[in-house]
Amino acid sequence: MISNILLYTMIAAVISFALGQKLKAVRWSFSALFLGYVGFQLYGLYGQWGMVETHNIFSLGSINFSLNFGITKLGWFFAFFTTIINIMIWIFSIVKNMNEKEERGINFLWILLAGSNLAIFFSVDWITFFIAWEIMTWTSFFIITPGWKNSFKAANWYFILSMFGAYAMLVGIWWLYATPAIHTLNIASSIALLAKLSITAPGTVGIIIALFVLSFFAKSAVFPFHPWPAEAHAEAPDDFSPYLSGIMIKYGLYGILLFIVPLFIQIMKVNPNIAMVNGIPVYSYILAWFGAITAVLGTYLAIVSNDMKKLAAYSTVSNIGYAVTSMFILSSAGVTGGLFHVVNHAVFKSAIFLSLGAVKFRTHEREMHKLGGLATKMPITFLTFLLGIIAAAGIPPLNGYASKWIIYQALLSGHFPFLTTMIFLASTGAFLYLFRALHSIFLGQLPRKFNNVKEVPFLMQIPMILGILSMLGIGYAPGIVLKPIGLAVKAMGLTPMTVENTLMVGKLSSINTAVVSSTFIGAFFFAFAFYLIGKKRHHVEPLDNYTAGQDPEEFGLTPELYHFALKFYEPVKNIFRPIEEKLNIKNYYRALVRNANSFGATLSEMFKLSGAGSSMIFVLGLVVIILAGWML
Amino acid sequence: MIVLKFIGYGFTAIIIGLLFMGIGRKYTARIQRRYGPPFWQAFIDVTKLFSKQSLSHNWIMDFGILMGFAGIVGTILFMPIGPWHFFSLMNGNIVIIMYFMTIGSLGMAMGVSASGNPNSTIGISRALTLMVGYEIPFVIAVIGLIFVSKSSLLGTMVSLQSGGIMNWNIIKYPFGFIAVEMALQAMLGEKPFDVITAPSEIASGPMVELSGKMMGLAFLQHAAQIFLETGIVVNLFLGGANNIWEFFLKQFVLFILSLTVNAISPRFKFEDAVKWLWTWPTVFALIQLLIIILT
Amino acid sequence: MIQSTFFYTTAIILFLIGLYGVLTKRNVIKTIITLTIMETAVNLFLVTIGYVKNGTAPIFTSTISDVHKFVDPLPQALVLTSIVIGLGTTALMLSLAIRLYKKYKTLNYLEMDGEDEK
Amino acid sequence: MKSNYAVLLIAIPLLVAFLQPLFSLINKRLTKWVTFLTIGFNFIYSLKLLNYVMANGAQIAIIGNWKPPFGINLYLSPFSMLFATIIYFVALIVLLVYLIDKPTEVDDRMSIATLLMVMASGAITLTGDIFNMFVFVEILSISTVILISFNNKGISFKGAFRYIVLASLGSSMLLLAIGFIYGSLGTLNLASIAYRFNLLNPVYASVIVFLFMAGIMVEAELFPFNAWVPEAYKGSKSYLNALLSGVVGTTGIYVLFRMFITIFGSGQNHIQVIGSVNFNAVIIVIGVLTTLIGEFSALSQKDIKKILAFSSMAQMGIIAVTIGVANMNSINAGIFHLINHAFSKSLLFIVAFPIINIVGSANIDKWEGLGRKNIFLAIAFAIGSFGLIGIPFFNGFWSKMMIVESVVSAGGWMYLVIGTILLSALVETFYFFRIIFKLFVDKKIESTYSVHIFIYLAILILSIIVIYIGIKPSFLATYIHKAAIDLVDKSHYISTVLGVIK
Repeated sequence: MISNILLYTMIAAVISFALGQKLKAVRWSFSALFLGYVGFQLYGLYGQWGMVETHNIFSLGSINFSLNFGITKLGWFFAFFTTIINIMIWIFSIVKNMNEKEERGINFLWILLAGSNLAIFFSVDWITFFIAWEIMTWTSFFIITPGWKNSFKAANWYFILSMFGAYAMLVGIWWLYATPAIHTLNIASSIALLAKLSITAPGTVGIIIALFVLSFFAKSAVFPFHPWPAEAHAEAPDDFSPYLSGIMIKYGLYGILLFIVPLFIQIMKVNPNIAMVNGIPVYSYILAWFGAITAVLGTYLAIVSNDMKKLAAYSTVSNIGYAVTSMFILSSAGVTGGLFHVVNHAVFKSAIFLSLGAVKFRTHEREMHKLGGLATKMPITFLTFLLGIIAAAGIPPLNGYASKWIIYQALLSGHFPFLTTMIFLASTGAFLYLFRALHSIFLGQLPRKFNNVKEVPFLMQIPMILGILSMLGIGYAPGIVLKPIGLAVKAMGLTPMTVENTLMVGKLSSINTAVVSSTFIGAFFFAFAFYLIGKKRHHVEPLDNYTAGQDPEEFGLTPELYHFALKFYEPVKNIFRPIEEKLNIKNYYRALVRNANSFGATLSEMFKLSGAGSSMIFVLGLVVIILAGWML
Repeated sequence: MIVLKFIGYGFTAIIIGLLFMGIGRKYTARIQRRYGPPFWQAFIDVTKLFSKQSLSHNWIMDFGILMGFAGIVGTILFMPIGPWHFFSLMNGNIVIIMYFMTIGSLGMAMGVSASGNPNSTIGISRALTLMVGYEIPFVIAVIGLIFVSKSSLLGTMVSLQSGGIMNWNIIKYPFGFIAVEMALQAMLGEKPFDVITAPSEIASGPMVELSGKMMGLAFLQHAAQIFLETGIVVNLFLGGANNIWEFFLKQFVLFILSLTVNAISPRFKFEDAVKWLWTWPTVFALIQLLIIILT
Repeated sequence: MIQSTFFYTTAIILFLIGLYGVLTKRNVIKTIITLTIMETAVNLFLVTIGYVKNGTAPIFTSTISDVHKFVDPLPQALVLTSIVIGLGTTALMLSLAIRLYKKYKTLNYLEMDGEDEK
Repeated sequence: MKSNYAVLLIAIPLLVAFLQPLFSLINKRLTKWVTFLTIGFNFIYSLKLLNYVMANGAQIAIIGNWKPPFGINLYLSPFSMLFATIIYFVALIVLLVYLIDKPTEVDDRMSIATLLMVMASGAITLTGDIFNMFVFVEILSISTVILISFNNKGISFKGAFRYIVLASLGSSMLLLAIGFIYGSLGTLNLASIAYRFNLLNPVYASVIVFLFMAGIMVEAELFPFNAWVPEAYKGSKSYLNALLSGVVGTTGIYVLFRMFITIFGSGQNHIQVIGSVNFNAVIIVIGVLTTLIGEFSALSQKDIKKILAFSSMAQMGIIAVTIGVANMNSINAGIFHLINHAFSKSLLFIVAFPIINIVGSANIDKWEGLGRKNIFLAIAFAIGSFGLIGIPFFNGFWSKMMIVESVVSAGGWMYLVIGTILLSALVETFYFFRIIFKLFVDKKIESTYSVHIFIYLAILILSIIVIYIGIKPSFLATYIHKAAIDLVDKSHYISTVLGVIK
């Protein structure tokens, strides 16, 4: 069944490629419909846990390569939710690609990506996982590159870090396999065996975990890999950014949930002499700190960026940070919170990126200070963005707060005061950049060149409206998502949290989301009553404004000049400047690339020596080899 | 019934808040050797504002202001006011309160920045940055309290402090209280942290473009905010109250304390305000937290 | 035995001379000459392997039937082949030298610049 | 004895090569076709022989009825036949392009050189005599030099000259090694060398192996003996570079495999080269250095031929590592990777040929927008690079997986080795993706060059192979499996050639 779905995906990709350059609308609608079909099929697969399909590829020597697909609770959950979000995004890109220039073969790659997306979640052995992982990496590279003008550089940030991670994972996989006590490629059994091995050989297990963690962190842009989303998400095509930010960056988290977290849980169960902090292994604690650092760093970088897509990308980084921190708490609430936040983030961040895509679709502008006042022109887009940032900031009654609440529950009940503080700092900082984006794009003065901007076409509004609905829906009744999460958490060997549709029960307190939502509505009506009491309001033009008594026309005031958006948080930047200059990871990476280039250039000069020179290398090399050989 | 209760809560908060504001103006005036307005001046102002015509640039402005006010009023419902609980105690969760409160800030921010005046936007950017400043010490202090009371419910915290003044958290955890009191000064936007409005710099900041009932709603929001923020601190450190009058009294004490500081302080430069909040109160809060963890 | 040591030593000395030339000479022709010297050294070495003092040609005749007196014929065959190959190589190298000279008007390898990038 | 006819694989090309001047009297283009047909015959016949030895086990072909160890014999085994077949195949595909390349004055002479080169490579894989091998190596390098210098550019002569200098140095070493072997063991037959090699004084054996290594690593493009690589590749025509890497390089590595594993190897489960030196470690270090230098040098280059040259060098380094690791899995992986590399790299070189003609430059910066002009070539280039980088479901993926597996399972300092190799692979991935990206950039290219159908045909065949191996590697796996067993089984080699030893 799973293999059939994947096969159909391949076929669909080929069909889309074969449709040719002219039938753009057909192709994109076809692929969106196809994805809908896949979603439907996936829904039907719910409950068939433990089903495994094996396809042998070849065996040579002592290794047998085969593709194994199976349905795990976690995998199904991810597959289903990502597919749903994917459908939303694809509906958006139908219009986008019909109205803008479409790169040849992009749709083909999109479908392949969707297929590898499923394959990642359905693979039950490491080889399959790695294959799906690789395909996902390179297809996304090619989807990112035709984006904006610096897209190649941006895609390289993503690609090199990702490939670095993938190779780390490759070594990890084979290390697992080469360890005599494990010698399996099956994911589930490797977890159990590794946990046992941790008693006798903690060093090996530690290194293997480190290799996998490198890979997952690189993919999910956890510190110190955080620079890539800002580059890649920002430069990617506008309809692909939601996918990158909503789904792609979650693969690393999926990997963590698939492998690292269950492994730690197992180790805690079977290994009595592991070093613990606050009831969790030290490793896990350290990794949780990585998450916290990511959260704060992402927030700071989002605050100081002026590019709207970069801002949203850094926001993604910081949200990933919350999820990572929460997962590595290893408690039931922690894992649930992390997982739930992943879903919520996928929903609201896709909504945010979709609305940004819509803004860009109409204005072709990306730097925030050049925009402004679009709220009245594009109300649906504005509303999507507004609700998106409310959710992102974790403000009730939208979905973001439900997961943040669980994360705080986990952190507080596990007694992690400093982690909590970091997360809270990041979370509060989120208001800064989110509001900044809201203001600079949608509020304030409308530049005159955008006077004729219209709302995006209805087909583009559909996914945004869907986004709004799902944010509201999950916020009102988080139980609909938390129940399947509970299944996945239970499969990891934890007791799932007690949840009902609108009730979440934590250790420190419980919360009824319906109550929260209705409180907000009630309060709004209360305020509205006051509003009605007051005398009727009077509408004036935006530029008819307080100017300290000056006549605007006298000193040539334009909406562009009267829109405060550039260097919005200069004070914050000033506060952090001393630290920022010292700790710029990006510069470090740049230097690395530069050095690699000059290293290569130096080496290649060796091949331009004279004939005597190359003979010299020959002979000297031989002498050195002989001498070294005798030493070894 | 529940609607009436709701309205009752809302009006209590507003009235007490406005009363505090009025008394506060009088008190400040007396400290500064002025006569000052009567203590019911705030009520007069609000009534006047609601009866005047207001200017609005677009619907978002109205919506934002409404949301701001609604956010604060909604948050008050989660807070136990002495013996009064709007919901069952289960819902009075400090995390929810802190996040619900931000609806107010966000709404206000959205409303005034929709007006398109750079002064108000600068004010908002300052307000949000300052929020990061004061929430850190506040949160660290609160985390300590959550650890000792093993619950994040305000109600539970209050009940743990019952039985005499020696059980109050202000006595048990004085450093935490100092941190929170410093943060409260910034929360209320009083000097030396009145960088948000800063009339002489940015023409009252957020309020610059508000008029009529918009201004009235903003006024009410401020009143409710005073009530809410002092109320939280009362619940956290002053042992709550057995009856509402005691509660109001404690709030009033806190408010007067902050007004006193306000009346005699100059204003911080903006960056310095944030830095100051991240040094002194944060250090106090951390000391408190370490004491709690290590004992 | 003295003689074969002498030959071995000569071979090694020649080889080192050749090597020195290859490593230090920038002139194409000189490089070719030194390479040829090296080849000669190796050939000498090979012949010496099969050399037997006072030996005879490895042909059974009525007068000579002592197998131990025979010079090993195989190295000689090898050397013959190697000489032929060496000849071919040298010719090829010389023709390349001519072409190089025509292109660059110099025989110094280091002065052959330009035309690197198309 | 059917297998004795295997001599035809060497004899016929040699004969045809000498007859080429006669053909050129009729028409110079005819010589190209003759060359093509001859190699075609070789390919078909070697394929047949391959299947024969796959079914019936290794055979020997005796020349002139002199039984080994006295006479010269050819050794036909799955390993040697597999590589002979692949070499002939690659040559055949390259000749397809050669056929339609624009006629020049030197067509006849070029045909001779090509024929000799391919013949020599094939003969090296088949021969069972070390001196014979030396002679063919010499023929190989001489004919390669001739081929390079036909391009008639300054850099071709420079490259050719550099190559011949290094090759002469190398062949001196090789000859010295042969002299030592003969002086100590009194035989030139590979099987009897293999039989008695472990009887040698270890220090003496080490000297032999070192000299041999230096000699053959020139052809195998391994550092520090590979200074000729970039200039020679740059100097010759792009499709002929496919011969340089697909035939010369492959042959060099073949010899390394055969000599280090079967002849000089210990013949145990984990094969160690005999001698007082840890040669396995030496080879691994050489391989790693080559990979590192190759990939990083390629990173800094703009010229496609140089990039591909450095890349082939690096791949040879990776394969050398598998020789050094020398457990069963690594040998499998090495053989597999060598085959994959031969196909992918030939594809890349052949695709580069029409692209250079269309764009008018080998500089990759000028390649921008080729995908708009000719999508087929762009996709083929992408396929070739994917095969080389090891994207899943392209051929290189499986062999790279196996290499990583085998090296990691060796443990110890191999983690460092695999780390370096993967770092280099990362660099390789980067620069190939850079080129592919450039191909698909939206830019207009003006060109009147029309690509001949034969080029398309060659590209198509290789692309299909690259993808087919990627999707269904199992068909190749049976060959590789037998080849590896043949390679490792030293006693079988000896007994097949020399008969049962009492």
